[in-house]
Amino acid sequence: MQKSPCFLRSRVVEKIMAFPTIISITEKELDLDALLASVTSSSDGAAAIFSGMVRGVTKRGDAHATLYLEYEAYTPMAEAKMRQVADEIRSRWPSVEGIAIVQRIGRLYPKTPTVLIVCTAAHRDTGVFEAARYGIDRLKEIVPVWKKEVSPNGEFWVEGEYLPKPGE
Amino acid sequence: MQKSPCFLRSRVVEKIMAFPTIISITEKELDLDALLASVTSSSDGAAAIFSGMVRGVTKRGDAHATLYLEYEAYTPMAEAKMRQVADEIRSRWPSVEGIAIVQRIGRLYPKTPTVLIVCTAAHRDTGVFEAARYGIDRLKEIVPVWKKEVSPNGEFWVEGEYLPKPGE
Amino acid sequence: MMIKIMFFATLRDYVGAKTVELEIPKDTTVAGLKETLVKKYPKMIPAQNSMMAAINREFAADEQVIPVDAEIAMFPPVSGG
Amino acid sequence: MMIKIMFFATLRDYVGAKTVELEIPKDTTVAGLKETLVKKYPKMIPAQNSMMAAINREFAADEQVIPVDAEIAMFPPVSGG
Repeated sequence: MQKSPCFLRSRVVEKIMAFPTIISITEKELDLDALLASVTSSSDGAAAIFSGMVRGVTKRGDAHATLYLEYEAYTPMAEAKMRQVADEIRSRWPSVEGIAIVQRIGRLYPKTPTVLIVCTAAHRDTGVFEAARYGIDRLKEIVPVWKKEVSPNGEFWVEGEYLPKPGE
Repeated sequence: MQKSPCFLRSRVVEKIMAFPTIISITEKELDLDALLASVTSSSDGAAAIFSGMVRGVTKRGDAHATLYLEYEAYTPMAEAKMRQVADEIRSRWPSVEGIAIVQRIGRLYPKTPTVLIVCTAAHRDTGVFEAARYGIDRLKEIVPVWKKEVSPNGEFWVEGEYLPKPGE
Repeated sequence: MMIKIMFFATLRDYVGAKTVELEIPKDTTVAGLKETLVKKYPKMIPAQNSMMAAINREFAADEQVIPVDAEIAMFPPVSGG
Repeated sequence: MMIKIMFFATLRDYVGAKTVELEIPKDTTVAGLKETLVKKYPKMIPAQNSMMAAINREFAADEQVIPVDAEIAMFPPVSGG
């Protein structure tokens, strides 16, 4: 089959337009500098990033101390749902270019980063902060990851509150 | 002079309450992981971070390509104003704990991070995203740093628009 | 038909196993499976109103019929981040 | 009195020097200094409405009198980030 030059050109454009998406569940230490670099394109001038850390001392609500958290994931579904979160971000904020969503699992001690959401865009005023905020909120709703809290007084599973709708 | 135990106790509390503030103008490569670690306290569970990068390709407004940016700073005043931005953040968002504001200067090529704003807090819903956004907006208003853009068509100084009020 | 169910977090603790193989009638719904499980593992009772099922990595409705050769997982509301 | 002025960005290019030492009358204001500079360095004319002065690392008003031994800097609107 012969392809017209015009068809070829449009395929090239498509390739240029495909901004990077990095999704990962990992037991390794998170490397924010490398992650940001890997989702940055030449057209990006701004990145909004969220990092969650293990809180060793909690004051709000049921005040308590935490020795460590033990994270586990239903990995294949978690990665599929993280990809869905990235798609939802892009449909709500078309200005967002690169996206990284990485959840660390295993035993994690206070002050350790546990999750990273990175959204890049050409400019900072096009929703990139809201996009990163949406990313972490949504991860905490639909991505199947759980944490067990181990405190000086014993251990218990933390349970979320959100009940996703079928197919959500 | 003898100090009462109560007085001593209140000094200890003060020391515990002093969350880290890191302010820096540097020519060195930015290390976001180290920076985040250095402003994270045991009571922190969330960090909102802004990173600015050199945009190699600009589409908005006067579309153009950039070979590199040359940053310069009036360093002692810039560091004083960055400290002021940190103070303004804390007075507006008392929930913010650690703050880092770092501006890299010198010759910086596309995709390179140029500025980092990090705000940590116990929880993500207490204004930490807004605080980081305020930090970068305010830095671009009152911190004496300038960039010269070097493009294939020549070079020119980028000029801001904000005129700070006396004493601001 | 035979199904294999993966359990996570509290549910794994209640069941005492990461995976369980089970014979269920054809056309069993998610709700039916939950009932069967709670009968078989009474420790699951406190979780019976909040436990969720995923079929082939999608959240499943209670009325959904469990298809043949499905990947089935059951877990409490997520708490990652 | 003698003052030393630091210039940054475009202003440094217009003046052709990073710092300039200048004799000014006592009680000269920031506005007066700007006028003197523009006369001395006509290349500064395009910047005369936007140029800013900092005295002892604080943004200074046009009517502010320049104190003795002050650290003085002049620059265009900032563009960092």
